[in-house]
Amino acid sequence: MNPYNYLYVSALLFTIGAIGVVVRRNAIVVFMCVELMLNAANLAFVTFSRINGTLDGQVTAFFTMVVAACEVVVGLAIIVTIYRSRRSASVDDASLLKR
Amino acid sequence: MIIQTPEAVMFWILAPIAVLSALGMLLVKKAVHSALLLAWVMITLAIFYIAQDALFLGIVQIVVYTGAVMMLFLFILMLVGVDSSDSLKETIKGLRPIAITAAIGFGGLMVSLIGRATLGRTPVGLAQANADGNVQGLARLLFSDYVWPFEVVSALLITAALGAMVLAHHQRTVARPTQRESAIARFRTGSLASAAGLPGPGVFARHNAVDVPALLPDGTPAPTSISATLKARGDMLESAQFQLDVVDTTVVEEK
Amino acid sequence: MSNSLEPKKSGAAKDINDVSFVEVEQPGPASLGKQSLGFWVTFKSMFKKNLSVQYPDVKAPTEERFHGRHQLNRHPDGLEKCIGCELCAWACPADAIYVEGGNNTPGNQVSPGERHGAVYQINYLRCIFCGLCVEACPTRALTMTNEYELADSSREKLIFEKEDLLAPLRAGMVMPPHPMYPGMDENNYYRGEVKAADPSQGPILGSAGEAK
Amino acid sequence: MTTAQLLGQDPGWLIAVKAVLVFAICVVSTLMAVWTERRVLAKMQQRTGPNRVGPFGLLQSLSDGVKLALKEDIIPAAADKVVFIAAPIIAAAMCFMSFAVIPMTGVVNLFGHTTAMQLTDLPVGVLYILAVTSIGVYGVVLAGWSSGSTYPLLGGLRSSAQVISYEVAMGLSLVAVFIYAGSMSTSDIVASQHGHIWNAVVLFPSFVIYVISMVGETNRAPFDLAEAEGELVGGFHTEYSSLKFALFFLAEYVNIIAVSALATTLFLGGYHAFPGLGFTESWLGGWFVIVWFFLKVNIFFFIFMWLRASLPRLRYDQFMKFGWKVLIPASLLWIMIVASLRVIQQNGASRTVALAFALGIVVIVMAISSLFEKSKNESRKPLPAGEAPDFPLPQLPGVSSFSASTQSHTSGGTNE
Repeated sequence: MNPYNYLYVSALLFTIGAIGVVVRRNAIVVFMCVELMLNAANLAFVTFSRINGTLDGQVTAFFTMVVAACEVVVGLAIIVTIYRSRRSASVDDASLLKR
Repeated sequence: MIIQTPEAVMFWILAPIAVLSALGMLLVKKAVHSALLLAWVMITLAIFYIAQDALFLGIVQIVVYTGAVMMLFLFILMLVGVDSSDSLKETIKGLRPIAITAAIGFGGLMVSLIGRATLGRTPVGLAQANADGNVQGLARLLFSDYVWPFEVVSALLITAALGAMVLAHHQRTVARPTQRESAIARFRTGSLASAAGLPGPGVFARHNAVDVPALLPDGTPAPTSISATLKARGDMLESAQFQLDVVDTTVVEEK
Repeated sequence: MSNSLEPKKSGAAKDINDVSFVEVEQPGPASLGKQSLGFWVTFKSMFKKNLSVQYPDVKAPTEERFHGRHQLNRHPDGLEKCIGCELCAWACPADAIYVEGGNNTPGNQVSPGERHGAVYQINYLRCIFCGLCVEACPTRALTMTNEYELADSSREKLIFEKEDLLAPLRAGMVMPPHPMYPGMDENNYYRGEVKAADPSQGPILGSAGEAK
Repeated sequence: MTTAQLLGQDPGWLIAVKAVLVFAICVVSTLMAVWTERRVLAKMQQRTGPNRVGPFGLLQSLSDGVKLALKEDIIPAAADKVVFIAAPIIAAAMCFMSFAVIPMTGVVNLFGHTTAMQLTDLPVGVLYILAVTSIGVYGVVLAGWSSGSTYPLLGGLRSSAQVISYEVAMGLSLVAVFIYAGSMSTSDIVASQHGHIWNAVVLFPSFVIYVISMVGETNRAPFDLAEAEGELVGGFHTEYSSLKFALFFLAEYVNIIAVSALATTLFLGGYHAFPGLGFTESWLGGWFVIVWFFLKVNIFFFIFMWLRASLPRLRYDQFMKFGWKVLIPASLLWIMIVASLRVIQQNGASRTVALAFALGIVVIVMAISSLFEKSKNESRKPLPAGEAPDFPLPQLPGVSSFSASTQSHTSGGTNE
């Protein structure tokens, strides 16, 4: 099978994730959309690795996973802290610094 | 491509499901459903990895993403968002059409670019790179060419874990009262009537569930007898309807 | 509620916070060796004799003073001991006993004396088998048997009527209602001076339970 | 030829037959496990246990299963229906999947094919099991959340936090095994122990940590806080009834058997015979080793029952503290020791150097722990005599005088 097909899936998933980040208001869902984008990128990396015949793409995807895990840990901690003070997990309520 | 390989069959079944689940994640209202759909997308991606000769990465994808990251999301959702329902109302005017148009344009651009671009070679495949085994190949790369990024990333991971602990840590400003202190406080504050404890819920023999406030001797419901959560949620029954009728105490002469 | 319950603040009274508080040392966890002895206890008991009783097949006898189902006793001539005084019902902390007394008439002498228990019900869904009713009974009419198999399928069946509670008629008794033993009054009955039924009271039951 | 290559030659129908066999083994051993547990637990409490349905009560769990299936299936009004139904399916399906990589026999003949009683062999087999169990946790969390009620939610949160924390300790305890076997494949790990001393002896700290964390992982006593009856009714499955509850029940026991089988594979030499009984491995054309396999699995299962009979339930904070502050640091330290030893060995150092290194570490650990012990003793001072409240106590038979202060005086110092 042509590995390029995976790249199409990757592009679609990335786009869906991007829409989600802009459109959804719940901070946690926004975060999940970011994760989806990272995953789409990972799929592309793994596919590139296969196309090129080297494992470097997989190593990069591995690093992406670690970074994503860090991001989630800190991000969710921030969301919990915001929720503690604002009693809401909506991104609109976290923009108070602006006003 | 007339003869479909097993991989192609797998791809053409799972890829549409993955894209549809991702779309569903975008559209469903409950955040927990979103998280579940995303977890499913991640599992399909793991299967894609395994199909593309990235066995180790596929398993790690399930362990890290499905097992840890999405579980963390679910955890936070249960801690934070169980009672907060997510509204799909747009707060910035015209954001949604613009976003969707832009995203479709971007996606279309990417898809068409991939379709036209050639990477200059036919797919090589990983048969040679994985000759010693996928895990061994990855390990060789990680501990030779990529050892510096590997160390940096592990430092980042530890920093992130510590950072999360610092962020989520809740400093106690007042020392927790000891049993002795709280016992003294119970007798010192308020009247002694409440020192023995709060009244239990329920109207004896008529309705003894926890959502029915107890009746005081004068027939009024005791507000402290049921949980404040039940009261706030509105899951509270009127206890007056379970009150006994006035008992006729007059003695009737027997004939 | 009432201010009289508030603590009296006389000058002599000490403030509770001034009372010295001796922190008693708590025993720490036992050593690992001592703790693991518990495993030996459970392992050892695998080879001990079982204490189980195969209940529906084997019925272990209860202790003699076991509090089981109640029984309404009879005098030796068959008259009921219950006089319908309701003391048992009053003594009952669980409010499980209902008694209605009735008058004894010459044609309908159920118990010695003037009164008998016309209606006698015990609700075994409420009864806590404390035995206070037995202690309250002035004529020892009410005692408890060793019978413990009281489960049933409906609530109504667990309200025992007088017929369910009455002691069975034994040989030498006369089926009440029947007149009192000739020449005896209720005091003689109470003192146990009536030892058997008199033929003048009615047909005496034989050992097979039939009237002679 | 390695097991992976051997299994690679299996025709499709043989894989299907083996899948059915593995499934049947799981279900039957669950039925037997429930019966065994009830009987053994009863013996430990000097009772008889179920003995009425079938000979020795053997059919008890079967009749219980039929009874469960015929019960009314309740879906609470507040429940999220789809998730509520999916949760037990996820939980049950995932624990069956982990059995796919457990090797139960060596090379045997099955319907005329030379193969091994193992569904598949992955180079990352043990990681696969960890991945599958981590998906299995979803069943618990979703069951708790979708019931729409408080106790299940708390129970689900508790048990998922517990499973995730103990999975970390479990994964770390496995690392030492990987280092020693040089592979993450289950069949390779079994092969690496054949003819050597079992990993349970060589990597004893790993073995202890694995056994503790496998009890935590399966939510079993004394770590059964997720279904602490006194606090949380039934935990995450409070609202479940009928077949859905039966699925959770099945999942729990298959999980226990799965972690026991993994322990057997990793630490007790898998399907190989006990030392000195190697001649039995050729009996019945190699099939006899399955007896050894299940014997070892049952040893672990007996440990589960024994723990349940002996120990009271832990408090939740103590339990988490134990996982994060004792098990994980201990296993990290142990991995470092194992890795250093391995490097020393591979660099061609003599046995004495390795032994000296190990001894040095033992001495250091003992020194540190004795310091801790000393500081603990210093903080515990006996109560000075006369300060304790003195009040009369009831006379004891054979004791002439007895007061509260003398009692605390004598017992305070000896620290019982």
